[in-house]
Amino acid sequence: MTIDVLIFGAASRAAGTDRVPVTVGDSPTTEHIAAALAEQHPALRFAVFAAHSPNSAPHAARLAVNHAFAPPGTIVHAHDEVALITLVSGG
Amino acid sequence: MTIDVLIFGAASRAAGTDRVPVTVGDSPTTEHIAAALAEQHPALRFAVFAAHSPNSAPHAARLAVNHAFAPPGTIVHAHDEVALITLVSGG
Amino acid sequence: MNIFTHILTGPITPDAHAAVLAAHAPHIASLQNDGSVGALLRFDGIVRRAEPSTADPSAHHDLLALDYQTYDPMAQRELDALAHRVATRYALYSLIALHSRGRVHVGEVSFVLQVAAPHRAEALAAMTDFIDDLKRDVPIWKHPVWAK
Amino acid sequence: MNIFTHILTGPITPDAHAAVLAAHAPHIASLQNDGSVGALLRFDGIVRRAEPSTADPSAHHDLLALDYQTYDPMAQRELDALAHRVATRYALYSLIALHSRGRVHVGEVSFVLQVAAPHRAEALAAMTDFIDDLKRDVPIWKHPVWAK
Repeated sequence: MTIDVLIFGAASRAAGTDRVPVTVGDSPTTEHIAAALAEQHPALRFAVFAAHSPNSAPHAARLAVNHAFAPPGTIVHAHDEVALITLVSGG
Repeated sequence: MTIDVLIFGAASRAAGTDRVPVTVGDSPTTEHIAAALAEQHPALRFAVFAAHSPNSAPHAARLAVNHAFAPPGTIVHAHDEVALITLVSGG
Repeated sequence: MNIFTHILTGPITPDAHAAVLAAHAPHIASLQNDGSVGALLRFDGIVRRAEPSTADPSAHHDLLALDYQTYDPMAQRELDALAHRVATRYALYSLIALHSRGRVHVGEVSFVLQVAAPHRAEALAAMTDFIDDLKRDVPIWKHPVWAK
Repeated sequence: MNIFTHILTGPITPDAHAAVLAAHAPHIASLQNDGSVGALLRFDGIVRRAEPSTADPSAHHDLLALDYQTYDPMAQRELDALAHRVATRYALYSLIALHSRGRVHVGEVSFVLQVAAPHRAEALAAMTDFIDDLKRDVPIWKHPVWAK
């Protein structure tokens, strides 16, 4: 299946777009999606890498599913809204 | 010589006045005055004690001479204004 | 607890801020008057000219503005959840947080945080925690706009 | 550096506070507009009903007011010296501190501190240091007045 992932900030500027498609198997977890993002979109690797590392720093990129940070192992469905939350910088 | 010492806060309430006289020798230091205060005004001992201890806590009572905290060994003259600055509580 | 968070478009002008506060002022004033609140603390974050470029920290251009990108409505949800967490942790009486989206020029306010607490220590700790967590968990990104 | 400290008789009413700020607002606004100031922080200390009695910490009477005794002019001098020390230590653009003398009722403001700094961290640290040192070095004493 193909899932569109919303991207923001430096990731969005690096990719030149605000959403990218990733092709994944059925019933993918957020880890599958993160791995596919890095593989299929080299320009996003800098932003994605920490997201599928077991030693993610607290400030690392994370995936949000339907506007909430996704716990590890979250399964993503076809109509879910998936977003790559890279290092934020509000305030 | 006799020197009036201004007192405030809990010291003033304990002594029932806002100034007390102390009798000291000529050219007294602030340490002499603190010792005389404790000796001649037992009601003030609780407030004075730390002032002439070598291990004064940062919040201990201190003597001010002419509206400035007096460094150790400061010599007090007849017309100086001397004040016992007990634990303050502003803010 | 009196908690209000809002993301608004453009800078937080004195008027915009006053309008928000006016809605909450009576409640905060009543908590103040009854002797519950011992500390009111307010922080305004302002866009500085010397804001470093994340892309090029050595850049010496003058900053014109910051463009704040927010992921809506997640940013609002996370901001609100953060406000509740911090207000509960420090037993605050009130927490009001405003954040900009879009362009905020140098000298304009992009963030306001106001807390009412029993004592100073809670107010300061709550403010520190809130801003630290804001910069970790709330999906808002800033992008510098340089003067030509 | 824009430094102003003042000890005034009675509570710091909104009007009294506004009058002081009005004199300093243009200077602070110009520092804000030119992009120097990144953080404005303001603290209001309010007299709480539950203020513990130093004489009797177990007292359950309601507090009516605090009477602030100041040793003048030393209190003003120490307050001003403290303001200069802290403003210098944290490279503040502005520091304004107001403190009451005399009676301040529950719910009224007895202390205001406002700082303008390059960044949040300096503003918060300056505020913490200032209040800690105020409570150590400035000859001001408070005495509780209990409700009958």
